[in-house]
Parts: sequence; C-alpha cells; structure tokens
Amino acid sequence: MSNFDQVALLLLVLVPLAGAGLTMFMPGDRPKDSWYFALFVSAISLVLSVLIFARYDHEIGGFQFTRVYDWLPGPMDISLSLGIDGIAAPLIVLNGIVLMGGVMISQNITYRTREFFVLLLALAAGVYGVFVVRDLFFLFFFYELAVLPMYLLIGVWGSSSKFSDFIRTKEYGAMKLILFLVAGSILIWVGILAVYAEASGQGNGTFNLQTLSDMAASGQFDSTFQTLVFPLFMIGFGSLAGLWPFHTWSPDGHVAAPTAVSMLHAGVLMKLGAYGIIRVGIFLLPEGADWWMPVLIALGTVNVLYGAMSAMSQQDLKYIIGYSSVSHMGYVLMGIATLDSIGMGGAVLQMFSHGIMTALMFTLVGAIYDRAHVRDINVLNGLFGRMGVTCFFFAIAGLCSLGLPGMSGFIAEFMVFTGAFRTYLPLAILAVVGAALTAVYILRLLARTFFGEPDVRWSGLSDAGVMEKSVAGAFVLVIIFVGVWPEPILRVINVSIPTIPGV
Amino acid sequence: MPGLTDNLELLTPEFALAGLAFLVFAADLVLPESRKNLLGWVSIAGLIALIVVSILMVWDHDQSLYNGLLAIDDFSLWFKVLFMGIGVFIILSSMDFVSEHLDHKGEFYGLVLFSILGMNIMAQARELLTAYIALELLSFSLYVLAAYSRNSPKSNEGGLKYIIIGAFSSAILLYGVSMVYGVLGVTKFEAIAAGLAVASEVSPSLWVGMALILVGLGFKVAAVPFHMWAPDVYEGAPYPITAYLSIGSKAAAFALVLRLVAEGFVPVADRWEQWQLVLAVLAAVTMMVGNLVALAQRNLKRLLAYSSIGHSGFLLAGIAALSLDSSLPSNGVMLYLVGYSVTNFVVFGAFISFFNMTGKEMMSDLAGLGGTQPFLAASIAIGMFSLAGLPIFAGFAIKFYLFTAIADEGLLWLAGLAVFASLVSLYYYLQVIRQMYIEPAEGEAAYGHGYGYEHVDAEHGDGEHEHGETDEPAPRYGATLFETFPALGRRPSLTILAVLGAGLLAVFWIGVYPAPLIDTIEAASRAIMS
Amino acid sequence: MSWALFIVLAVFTLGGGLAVVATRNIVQAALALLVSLVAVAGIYLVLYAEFLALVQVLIYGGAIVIVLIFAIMLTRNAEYPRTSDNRQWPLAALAALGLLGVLVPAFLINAVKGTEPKNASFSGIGESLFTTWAVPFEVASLVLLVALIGAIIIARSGPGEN
Amino acid sequence: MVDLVWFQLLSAALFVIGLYGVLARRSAVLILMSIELMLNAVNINLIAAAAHMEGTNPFANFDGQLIAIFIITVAAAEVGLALAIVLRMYRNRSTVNVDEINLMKW
Amino acid sequence: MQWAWLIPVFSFAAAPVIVLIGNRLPGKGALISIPAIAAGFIFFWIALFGWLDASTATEHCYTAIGTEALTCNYDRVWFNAGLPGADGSVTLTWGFFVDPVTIAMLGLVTFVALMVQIYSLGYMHGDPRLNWYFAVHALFAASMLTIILSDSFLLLYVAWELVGVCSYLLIGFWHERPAAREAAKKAFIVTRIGDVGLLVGILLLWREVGTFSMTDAFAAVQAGTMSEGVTIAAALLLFLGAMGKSAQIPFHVWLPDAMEGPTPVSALIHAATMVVAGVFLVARAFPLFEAYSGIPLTVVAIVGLVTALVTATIALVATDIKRILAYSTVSHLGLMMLSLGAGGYTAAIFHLLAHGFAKALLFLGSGSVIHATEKQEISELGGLRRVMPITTIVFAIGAASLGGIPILAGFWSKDEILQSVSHGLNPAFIVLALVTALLSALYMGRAVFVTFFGRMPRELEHTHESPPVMTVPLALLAILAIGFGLISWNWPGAFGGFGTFVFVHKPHPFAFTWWIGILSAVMAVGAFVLTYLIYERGSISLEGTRQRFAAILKVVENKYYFDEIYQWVIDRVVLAVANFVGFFDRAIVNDVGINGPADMVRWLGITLRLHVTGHLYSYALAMVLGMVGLGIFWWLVTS
Repeated sequence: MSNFDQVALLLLVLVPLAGAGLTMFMPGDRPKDSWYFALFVSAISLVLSVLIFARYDHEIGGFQFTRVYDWLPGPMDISLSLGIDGIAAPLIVLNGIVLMGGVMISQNITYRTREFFVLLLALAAGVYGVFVVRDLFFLFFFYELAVLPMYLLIGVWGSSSKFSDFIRTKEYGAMKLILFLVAGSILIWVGILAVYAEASGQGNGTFNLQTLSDMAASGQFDSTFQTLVFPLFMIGFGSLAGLWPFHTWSPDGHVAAPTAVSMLHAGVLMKLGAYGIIRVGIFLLPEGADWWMPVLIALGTVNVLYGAMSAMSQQDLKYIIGYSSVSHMGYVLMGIATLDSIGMGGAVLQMFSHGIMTALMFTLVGAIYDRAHVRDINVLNGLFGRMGVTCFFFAIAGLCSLGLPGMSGFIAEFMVFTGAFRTYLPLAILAVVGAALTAVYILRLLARTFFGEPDVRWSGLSDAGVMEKSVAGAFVLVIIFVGVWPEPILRVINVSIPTIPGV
Repeated sequence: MPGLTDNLELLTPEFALAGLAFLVFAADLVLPESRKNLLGWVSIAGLIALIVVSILMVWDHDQSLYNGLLAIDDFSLWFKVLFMGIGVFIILSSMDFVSEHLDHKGEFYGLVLFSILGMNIMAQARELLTAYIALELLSFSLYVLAAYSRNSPKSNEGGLKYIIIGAFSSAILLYGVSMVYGVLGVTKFEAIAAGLAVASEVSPSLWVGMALILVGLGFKVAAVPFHMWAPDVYEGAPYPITAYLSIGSKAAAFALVLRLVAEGFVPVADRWEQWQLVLAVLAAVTMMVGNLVALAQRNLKRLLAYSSIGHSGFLLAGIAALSLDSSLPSNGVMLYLVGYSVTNFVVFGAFISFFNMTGKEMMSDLAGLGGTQPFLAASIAIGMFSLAGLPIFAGFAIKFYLFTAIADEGLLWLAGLAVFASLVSLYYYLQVIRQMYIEPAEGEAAYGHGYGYEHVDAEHGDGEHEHGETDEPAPRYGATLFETFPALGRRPSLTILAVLGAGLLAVFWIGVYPAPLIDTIEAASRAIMS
Repeated sequence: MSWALFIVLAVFTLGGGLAVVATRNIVQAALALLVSLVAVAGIYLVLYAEFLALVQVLIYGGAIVIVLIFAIMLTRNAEYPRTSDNRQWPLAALAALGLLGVLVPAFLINAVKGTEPKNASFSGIGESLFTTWAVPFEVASLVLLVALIGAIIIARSGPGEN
Repeated sequence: MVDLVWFQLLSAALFVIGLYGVLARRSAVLILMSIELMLNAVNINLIAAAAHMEGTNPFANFDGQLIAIFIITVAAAEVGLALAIVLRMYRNRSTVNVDEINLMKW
Repeated sequence: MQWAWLIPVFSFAAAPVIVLIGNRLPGKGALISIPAIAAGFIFFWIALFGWLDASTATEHCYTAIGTEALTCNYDRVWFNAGLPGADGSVTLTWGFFVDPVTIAMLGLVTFVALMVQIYSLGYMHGDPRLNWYFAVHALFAASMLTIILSDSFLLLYVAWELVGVCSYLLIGFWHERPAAREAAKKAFIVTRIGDVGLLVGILLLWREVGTFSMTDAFAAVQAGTMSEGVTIAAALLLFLGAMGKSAQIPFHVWLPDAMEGPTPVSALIHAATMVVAGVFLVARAFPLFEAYSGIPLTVVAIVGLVTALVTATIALVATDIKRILAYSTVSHLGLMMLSLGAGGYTAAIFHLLAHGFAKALLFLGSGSVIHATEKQEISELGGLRRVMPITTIVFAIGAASLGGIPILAGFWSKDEILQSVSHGLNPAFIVLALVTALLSALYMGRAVFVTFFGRMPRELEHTHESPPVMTVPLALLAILAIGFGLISWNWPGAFGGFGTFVFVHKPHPFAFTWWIGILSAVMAVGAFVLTYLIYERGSISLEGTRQRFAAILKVVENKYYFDEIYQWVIDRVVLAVANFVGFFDRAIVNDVGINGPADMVRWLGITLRLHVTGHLYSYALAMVLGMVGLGIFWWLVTS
C-alpha cells in the first residue's frame, strides 16, 4: 500500500469539504473567483476519484484503501472506517464527473455565487462520504450531510413555475424535497438504532458495518427481527431512490432546482438510496432482504411503467426527465431485488450510466432554458435549426435512455433484464415493455421540441456555450465508451457482487 | 456530629461565587450609570476564575458533606463548570441589551450570579429540601429577572405568571416531599432508595408523593402538561433572560432530576422498571406537543420556547432510559445538554443582536437578513440546522448519541417517536431559514409572462439567469428593513461576536469530534451511576 | 381530650380555608386566612411542635397576612372589596375533588396506626439547623436577600413614575 | 389518641382547598393566599409525620419540623416578591385580575 | 475470411469521422462513406472465395447444426456479466458467421448500399446536412452488415436496434416536414413494439440455453433439451420482431409512411435491405421455427400470405408512386415469409435477393423521376418516356422483373416460392399466392404505364434525364434485375444452382414445375397487357368496375383503416392512460398522499396551540389534571 492509498479516501472526502470551507472566505463581490476555486476543487476531487478507481485492484476485490480512525470508542464503538469495494468504486467516479460538470456549467450563477458553491461542495462531500465509509453512524452522517444543502440550493437559487392547472413554487419544491428525504432518513435512523440495539443485545453493540455484516453472516440476527427491520431501510433509502409511491419529491425538486443541482440530485443523490439498500439493507439483514425482495421488485416494476407513463403525460422538459429518472431508478431497484449476480451488477452499472445520462440531459435542458426561458415542449419547437449541437447531444442522451445498444444504458438495462429473467420472469417482461414505453416519450419529446420548422421566437437563440458543450461532450463520450466497452467498469463491479449476501 | 465547618474548603467555589455576587451589588452602588458594564466584565472574570478554581480544587473528589446533603463529586463539578460557562455566555450576550433596555443594571448581574449559585447547589444536592431551597434561589432570581423590564406589560405578565405558577408547583413539590417523608421518614436520595428497597407493604401515598415531586420538577423542565407557563414567560422576559431560561434553568433542573433518579430510583431496579414507563410516556407527550405547537408559532421567542419544550421531551426520554448497567443514557443526557446549550448560545446570541438592532422579534421580521447581516443569518441558520439535528453540527451528534442510548435501553418506540418529532421540528426551523434567505412567495402577482406556462420572474426568483440582470444584492424585504433600521448596517457588537464565534466553534467541534467531551461526561456520570 | 381539640382546630382550619376560597369579600378572605393559620398553629401544638407553632404565629400571622392586607389596600380598585371566581371554577372544583379522591385513599391504605406523637427539643432543632442543615440555612438567607432586592427593584417606582 | 392518618387527611383537605382557590379565584392576591393554604397543608403533613416517626433514624424526628421552618421562610419571601410583582402589574395595567392578564397566549 | 468482420467495421469507422469533419471535406463525407462500403463490397468477395475453398477441415469451420451448411464462426470476448467463472455469470462475445446466407446477404447489402450511395451523390446534391446523411448511411450499412454476420442473438439485437435508429434518423432526415417527423416516430415506435418481442424471445432462449450463441440455441433445440412450449414461444417472439422490421400485418403501417424519407433511403433501407432483416432473422433461426412440427412456421406462412394479399390490393389503388412501391415491397416481404413458412428456405432467400435488386432499381428509378419532376402522384405524371428514356427503360425492367415476366430474375424467384408453397402447404395457399403474383404484375404494370406512357402534362415538358451519377447505378442494378435469375439454374460442372448454395438440411438442385411456371408467366404477361390496354390505350374503362365495387374500393383505398384504428388506440387508450397516470400522480399520490399528512400535521399544530389560553388559572388547572393523572398512573404501575 503506497502512502497515497493510505489517505486516498480521506482526501476524497476532505477535499470538497475543505473546499466548501475555504470558499466561504472567497470575496463575495467577485463571483468569478469563487467559481474558479470551486472548479479547481472539483477538478482535484475528480482526479482523485479517477485515480482511486484506477488503482482499485479488481483481481483482489474486496474492500481496498481501507483505513480506520477511532472516533468514539467504548459502548458506542463508532469509528471513521474507510474503504471501497467494487460497488462503491464506480459511484465515486460518477460523483466526481457529475460534480465537475455541475460546477463547470454553473458559471452563470451570479447571485450569492460563493454560498452556492459552498453548499454544492458540501453536498458532494456528503455523497463521497456515504460511498466510502464503512460505519453506520458516518454513513448516516454523510447521508444527511448530502441531503441538507439541497434545501437552500433549491430554495435560494431555484425557480418557481406556474402551470396551466397548478403551481409549483421553489419553496414548495425545496421544503417538500428536504422533508421527504429527512422523513425517509427517519426510517433509516430507526432501523440503525434497531440494529445497534440488537447487536448490543448480542453483547457487542457497534456501528461498524464490517462487524455487523459479519454478525449477520454468522446468523446472529434472528430472522423475524430482520424481516421487521428491513422495510425501514427499504422504504427509507428507497424514497431517496425514488421508490414508488415515494417518488414525487424528485420531479418537483427537479422543476424547482437550478441546473447544477438537478444534475447532482438525479445524477448522484438518488443513487445514494439504491446504494444504501445494498450496503446497509442487504448486507446487514440478508434474510429480511430475502423476504422482502418480491415486494421490492414489484415496486421497481411499478416504478418503471408508472414513471414512463407519467413522463408520457408531462409537458415540461424537466418533469419529463424527472419522471424518466423515476422510471430508470426502477431498473436499479429491480436489479437489486433480483439478488442475482448479473441483475445486481446491472443495477450498479445502471446507477452509473443513469447518473451520467440524466446529468447530461439536465445540462442540456439547462442550456435550452437559459436561452429560451421556457421548458414547455408544446411551446419549444424546431430547436435543431438553432441549437444543433445541444439537440444532437440531447438526442444521444434520449437514445441512451431508451436503451439503444452501443450506449451505457443498454448494457445496464440488459443486465438487469437478464437477472430478472432468471428470477422473476413475468415482471421482467413487463420491464422490457417499459423500455419500449421510454421510446414513446423520448421520441415525442425529440419530435416536439427539436424537429420541425423553428418558430420565429427562437430565431435569436444561440447554441450552447463552450462550457455546456464540453461538459455534454464529455458525458456523451463516457456514455458511448461504457456502451461499447463496459468491461473496465464491469470487472470492478463484478468482483464485489458475489460478496453481497444472498447473491 | 458533623460541624458547620467540616470540609468547608470544598465549598470555596460556592462561597466565592456568593462573595462575587455581593461584590457586584456593592460596586453597583458606587459605579456611575455609564460604567455599569464594568460589573458585567467583573462577573465574567470572576466566573472564569471560579471555573478554573473549582476544577483545580475538587477535580476527582468523591465526598459527601453534612450527612450526605451535599455531594462533592465529578458530576457536580461537571455541572458547576457547565453552569458557570453558561453564566459567562449569558452575561456576555446580555451586556448590550442591559445597557440599552434595562435599568438597575448592576443588580442584573448580581442576580444572574445568585441564580448560578443556586444551580451549582442544585447539582450538588443529594437531599430533597436542600435541592428545593437551591431551586428556589434559582427560581427567585429568575422571577425577578423575568419581570426585569419593569415598564413592559409583557414582562410584568410573564413575571406574574411565572412566580404564581412557580409557587403553586413548589407547593405541589413540597407536598410530594412531605408525603414521601411521611412514609419513609427520610429525604436523602440514597436513603429513599434504601427505603424503597426494603419497603414492601407501604402506604401508596409514597407513590403519589413521588408523582407530585415529579410534577414539581416537570414544571421546572417544562414537561407537558406542566409547560404552559414557558411560552408566556419566554415571550415576556427580556431577551437574554429568555436565553437563560431555556439554557440555564433547564440544565439545572435536569442536573437535579438526573441525580435524583440515578441515586434515588434507579438502584431499586424492579421499581424502576415499572416507573420507566411513566417517564417515557411523559417524555413522548412532551416532545410531540412541544414540536407540534411550535409549527404554529410566529414569534421567535415563543417558537424557541416550544422548541425547548420539545427538547425537554428528548431529555426526559433520556432520563427514562437511565439504568444501572449502562452509562449511555446519562452520558446522552449530559452531552445533549451541552450541545443544546451551545447551539442556543449561537441562536440567541444572533437573535439578541438582531433585537438590539431592530427591536423586533417576529419571524417575519427576519426576512432578508441573509442579505443585510450575512454573519448573523449564517449563525442563525447553523443554529437552526443544529437544533433540527442535521450533521456536522452539534445537534446531530448529540441526538444520535442520546437516541442510541434510548434505543439500547429497549425503548425503541420512544427513540422512533423522538426521531419523528425531530422531523416535525425540522419544518419550523426551516421556516426561519426560509425567512432569512428565501423570499416568501408573492403569489400570483409574482409570476411574469411566459408562453406554455408563465415563468416566475420575481427578483432572484430564478438563480439561473435573473441575477445577471437584477444586480440588486439584498432581497426587497431586507432592503426596506435596512431603511427602517440603519443599525442593521453596523457590525454586531464585539461581545455578540465573541458569543457567536465561540458558540459556532463549539457547535462544529461537538458535531465533528465530541469524544474528549464524552470522556469528561463519562467520568461525571460514573459518579452518580455508582 | 386531644381528639376534641383536634376536631375543633380542624374545623377552624378548614373553615378558614374554605372562607378564603369562597368569600366574595377580599378583606374577609384575608381575615379568614388568619384564622386558618392560627388554627394550624394550634395543630402544631397538638403535635408538641411548640417552636413551629411560635414561628407560625409570628411569621404567618404577623408578617404575611399583614403584607397581604397592605397589598390589598394598595391594589384597591373599583371591584374591591367584592371579588369573584373565574369562569372555570366548576372545572376547578372537579379537579380538586379528583385530587382529593387520589390523596385520601392513598393515605388510608396501609396507614400507620397507634403511634404516639413525640416532642422534639428546641436544642435538637437548633443544633441540627446549624450542623446538618447548615447549607440550606445559608441558601435560605440568600433566597430572602434575592427576594428583598427583587421586590425593591420591581416595586420601587423608577424614574418617570409618580 | 389521634392517629397520624387523621392529620394527613386534614392536610390533604387543606391542600385541596388551597388548590381550588388557585384554580378558581380571579384576584392574584387571593391566589397567593390560597398558595399559602397549600403550604400550610404541607407543613401539617411534615410535622405530623415527624411527630409520629418511629425512631429508626435518630434525626428523622426533627427533619420534618426543620423542613417546615424552611418552608415558612421561603413562603414569606415568596409572598413578598409575588406581591411586588402584583403591585408593578397593578401600576402598569391597573388590574390584578388574572383573567384580564392574557396579553400573551397560544 | 476471418477478416469478414472488417466489412462492417469500415463503415462503422467512417460514421463518426463524417459527423465530425465531414462538412469540411469536398464530398461532404461521401468520399469517406463510399470507399468504406466499397471496401466492404471487396471484402464480400474475399469472404465468398474464402468460404468456397474452406471445408470442415479448416479451423473455425464446421457443418452447422440445423441448416447442415458449412459455417465458419469466429468470435472474441466482449464483456463479462457477473464474475467470470462464478456460476450464473455470462460472458458475452463479439462473433460472426460466414455461411451461405450471410454471404448472399453480404453481397446484396454491400452492392445495393454502394449503388445507392453513389446515386445519392446526384440525388441529394446540395443538401445542407449532406454529411449527416452520409454518416447515418454509413452507420446503417455497418449495422445492417452486423446483423447479417452476427453469430449471437445479442449482437444481432444490438445491430437490429441500430438499424432501427438509422432508419428513424433517415426517415426524419427532412425533419422540418411534419409528415417526415411523424413518419420517423411511427416507424421507430412500431418496430420497437416488435423488438420487445424479439428481446423477450432472446432472453427467453438465454434463460433456457445459458448463452446467447445461436449455435448453442439450435443445438439445444436439436438435442430436445428445450421444452416444446419454450421453443415455440421463443420462435413466435422472434417472429414478432421480424414482423416489426419486415412490416408484416399488423405492423406494416410504418413502411408506406417511411417514404417521407429521401428516395435513396427508401431504396436502400425500406426496400432492399433493412426490411428484409425480418425475413433474414426467420431464416437464421429456421431450426427454431421448424422444431416440434413447426407450428411457428404455419403462423409465419399465414401472416406472410395475409400481408402479401392485403397490401397487394392496396398497392393496386395507391396513387403515390413511392407508396405503390412501398406496398409492393410489403407484399413481397409477405411472399418471402410465406415461402419460409412453407419451408422454402432457399426460395425465400433467393427472392429476397432478386427482389432486393429489382426493388432498389425501381425506387432509384422513381427517385430519378421525382428528382426530375418533383412530383410523386402518378396522376400528375405521364409520358415521361420521351424525356427520360434511360429511367423509363430501367424502371420498366425492374417492374417486369418484379412482375414476373419470364427470364427476368423475379420470374425465377417467384416461381421457386410458388413451388415451395405448392409442396409445403395446402392448396388454398397456392391459389392465393398466385392471386398475389397476378396482383403484383397488375400494379407494376399500372405504375409503369401511368408514369412513363400516356399523355404528358404540359408542366413536365422541359424535364431532363438525371445525371450519369444516378443513371449508372440504375443500369448496373438493371443488369442484375435481368440476369440474376440465372444463378438459380443448374450449370452442369460449374455450379449446382442456388439451391446447392443456400439450403437447409440438404442441398437441392434447380427444379422447375411446368404448370406453375407457365401459369405464372401467362398471368404476368396477361397482367401487363391488361394494364397496357387500360392505361395506355384506354380501350378498357375501369369506371364500371369502380362503380360496382365502390364500397370495397373505399375500404381498400383507405388501406383497410389500419392507421385509423391505430390512431384511435393511441389517442383513446395509450394517451388516456398516460394522462390518467399523470393526473393520478399529482392529484392522488402527491397532493393527497404526500401533502395530506403534512398538512394534517400542520393543522394539528395550529389547533393544539389553542390549549395555551393565556389564562394563568387554566395553566394551573392543566397542571392539576396532569398531577392527578400522573399520581394515578404512578400508583398503578407500582404494583
């Protein structure tokens, strides 16, 4: 282990956190400086995450870069114990990429720029933390830390919308989002407490995930307890992952949120939920998971179809994408619920792929919205003529989301289907149908918004700026690379899938 | 026969504190009106000195004076330090206020010092009457302080309600004491425990008496349904006293409750098993009512009053979870008290400073503060998040610790309820933050012209592009407030800045690495959980 | 003998008390309070607590009632001497009876019977007052001081008041 | 001879009467009087108990009386302070009726 | 031959290059895509000869299970799903077959694509998005070739979807036209429905077999390890995909609309190559279809026949020249399916090729007409033979070939189909098949005579023949349309006929059933004569018949109301459901389910706060009540 490996993960969390702290001291009157600094910080964190991913040895597998810092010894036994396995490794890269993109396209934030980036970086730090810690307390700690800034990010920098028959103010969106996520985290918290109590009933109360999952593996948690507690984690984390019917915060949040926040929200934040279900739910309560998986996969299927259907009925670009996220997270949940080596791998890959894809979509929607100040697909039309590159990238994103081969989405969804076919045939078939529905609303969107004779009103629109272009371009490259040659990521994921109990 | 002078030196801090108070009163007579702040500084210096002295003198003692009326142990030491620290902060944050809004400035500090003395003795008392007298010393000072701004009807009303309900509850408490005494013939905590252990066929008046004692203390910690005085007194009292009520007197009461329960009830395991339920129910009701009613509050003081009721609920839950075999619950309660206090220093410090500038105390008055007073706003926001129990702030660590302890004791349902209550609380804490940072929705009027749907163009209605065009930094509310109160332009006074700075540091420190603090707490709770 | 005495005193005590809470004339209420307090002092005597009886008469009968009457005089306004109960008095009665319903059985069940009252010597009281109870004693003095200062601060008419 | 329980019942009755007074009266002064009644009930209880105490604990006897002394002291102080506040109240609001004193509610 | 994988790779490589820098190149990317496909065409020959002198002895080559044809198979790992070696993990591969069907299709695709791209130089000249056009063309060619080559269902599906997208992009190439936009969407979605079946079928096979390799699947079928139910289900599901791509009823609706795309696109994608992918798939998976007494085959046959017949009638009354051709395409695809259903594997492939050349020719010809006149309605056309001789000739040849005039390629291929139908299925089929043949001759004749003969509208006076860059490809295709049939013959010594090259189970030499041959020849010639008399001479008037069959005519002219029905389903069912879900989500799930509890809590707070009345005595009262309660509670719990 080189010195870098010793501190890599700690750095990964501390860099954005310290960045957030330092940004506070940026001059408030020179917004650009804050932006440059945030750019610098996120670049470092991106490099770090990629380095860590590259240095993760997929031959050995298991947890690597492990490091334990004592935090609270004694009966509580909380320690900041770090380490990533093949499931977390791709996700930190995802976070690095999306954060970088989000910061890059946020150059046009001029109102309270400094505070914006402070919160954004804090959020990112929280996300990194969740992925790299192996201690329940700190997992929850960072989880809440990732949720907390969303309120101000949406509330202060968001935008309210008035639709034909209802209104969504940013206050509503923000308040709903945070209350919802914290409500979810209540269940998680209670679950954590229950697990701790159970463990200390066994004579060693601890929050260390490793110890706890070892206890679970050796069957020290009796199965009724597991069956009772697992739904707490399933719904708690699930609501962050957009599990039906606990998903409505997500589209409304998107509609209210500024672009960069939407990117992180759909791109990364929703993944925390799915990750939590695997890392906490399944690892600590394998039997409970086993008992509840049929429910989860059923809900996941509902997510897929329901999300697609509602997306079909939406008029607002962000709503469409928001609901498509709900639908795509359905595949993740399904993949997890299969408890099947391929399905689970597909779920993790789908997290990565969807993260990039949806971030790309929001980037482009943001670019369009900045210029047109409208997101209604009945109003926008023929943008291809005006914003060719934007629309081209958007088309690619759309094709990716409808599972076009050659793009990351296909590989992931395909693996999920494969896993599901082995385990829950009928639902799997429904899921495939859902993929077809995706095509309907995506094509509808493309046809309405981008194709056709452009309205005179859009004659003035300029194409996406260089930042947006380069961000989108980078995302597209990732999407296609993974779609064509997923092995580099899959081999890392694959090596850790078998360690999940029940798989 | 133990004499008046046995081990008297161990009480040096108390005598010194009384002496300090007398000094202040005396100096008040000679000092001119303009120099009264000096008294504040004197008391602060004295308190800090006393903290040092008492740590040096009685660290790691375990003695009990006067046939076990008083305990000189780490527990009392720990709380004494906490109380005097609180005193320092309160005096610091009240100095501006006093010199601007109150007369009889000198006595103010003297009374605060007396109340601290009362709290110290409460933490040491191991006998009901001693505890009661100390409690009355504290209460009397608070009655006076609550009614201190003599010409404000609200202050009078608060004071009146406080003292009458206070006297009423102390009558109830005393009746409880008399009933316990009538059955057991003793009033010392250990003796009560011993008596309970042997008592088999006893008159039920013993149980009722204990219930009445609980009522008396419940009034002090504002447990539902003995809480109704709190909002009124908090609202009526001068701002620093509101802070003092919600931090100091609560902490003192819990110190007393902790020792009483830990030394008097817990050792009688089989009885305690039964009584835990009572306390648990009391805690559950308290946390729910406090947080729910807070949802409807618009006055900041009232809001904080109800929120402090809610927090009392959490603390009571911790009390209910006390047990012989684990020190987690008592640690949890004490840790919670510290975290709660430092967070409230920040919140109240900022609010007091805001009040000094504008003389306003409604939530709606805060609108736009984020623009006019960024530091104050940030402090309030951090405080609110911390009270709501969100991470990297003290609130998260202490809640997590306390609730874990509760769940570990087998009261998972209570822990779950507490977690839910803190979700409810999040809503109203966020309302405050929203007032400061997010402009309230203007309704229909604010919506600009759009096409498929109209798109909102309120000022900074949309962070994406509007701000490029409107370079007016402060939100409108902030602007108007700014015109009305030019004071908002000034920097908060040095004392306030000191309070906020220290408080924020503490909030982050406890939130990120409380381990050292918990070590001291561990020592303290070992003293009572013998 | 002591039974009769006890009953008489009890009657006076309770009667006085009832008068305090029932009469519509506040001055009468004060006097009734005095009666009741003195009767209580008598009860102390029945219990051989002469010192307490003394204190009772001095402080209560002497100080407190006087202060109360002064207060009544100072706060005399249109409604005095007539006063009345507030809207919730029936509820109050119910609650009070409820409490009585708890206390009485609580005292009656397993009550200790047949013990002789013993008297306590002045010296004993005095001694323990300055040894065991030294601290409460000192603190009590502070309490009085605080009350004194507080009363002055609050009641004294400040600048700009007549 | 009169048993302890009778004194206790007496005190209970007095206590309840005082309590009723606190709940039912309008004038703050009367409420204070009622509180005094309650405190007296406490004292009766204590002293009766002290007098009937079995000699298990050598100091048990006196404790009740001592406590009673303290209570009387504190009660005196309390009345004084409370009346001061009432006077201040009367000066500002020219009433001492507690049901007119509800500036602050909810 | 192991280099056959390069054939698509050239074009795959070409596509991105053209997108990125095509605009800066002289030919707007044509200079890259045409050489790429040309290279593919060359490698087709390499593959062909490589296969010819290969034998089961050569490495990677063996006799395929099911078809018994000599097959060479190369593949390498793509990615691992699941930890390699762990049970339940799957290794996915890139891999390709070289076998007769592949080779035949390779020839068709590379050649036609080459021709069409050259032709496009002329036809699309000056279009602003030319580079985009050629890029997608290249991508399409690559994907189509991948379909043909792929040896695993997964890879096939990948390419299958890609061609779908390319077709989408090319149909919508002129997206400013609402019609084009809608057509593109329709094409993609309708085929997508079929693709769901395809994917499900593939995964179903995987579930049984454990790999995606076709060989393994066929082996499993042969070995009978796969249960009958699954086999049939899988086959039918695959056929669903095939129906989507090959526009079989009821999925045929997208193909005619697809004519909104540029004509060369119609020629390449919607006539010669992509639409036959369905036929190819059925042929490829033939062992699956014929297993267990071939129930799926019967389905295939019926669907094919119905499609052929119905669309032929529509073609007879269609008035847009491209749509006539489109319907005829569908009808001929139906015939191919029919022959597959009848077990006429060879015939189907043979007709696929013959039809491919002829139909490409016809489309390009019509394209040349449209290019010159910018009209598509045959009623507005006429007498073009005077101004566009070459186009007229080649179009006539194509029509004749497709109509089944003897000696021409179409005659032989159709004859083979009819033979296999008469052998494989019951008499009803052969009768209807003959009717279809007759109809195709009729509408072809109609198209030719109305467009190129008769009197010419005045505004068409000064139209000119298309440039050589368009006519040369026409000529080359025309030669094939004429002579291609010859390869079906048995050339003693040289070549055993197409039947010995592409076959199932056992090679069978060229055969000719006289009565069918003569009958179809007569019908074809008669049909052309008839149309000549009607449209050129006008000596026979159709008015009477029109009157008599007005009702039927109306139905047919409205294409049997398929579009209307679909529209109704989409509007009244799909969108209705979608809107309901959207409403449900906001009104029920959100406003009631989510806001409801939240509002309730707030309401609770607002009501609860009233208990603090502000009256001192009520505070005391509350305390007393609490005290009583607590006293009793404490007393009770202490027992």
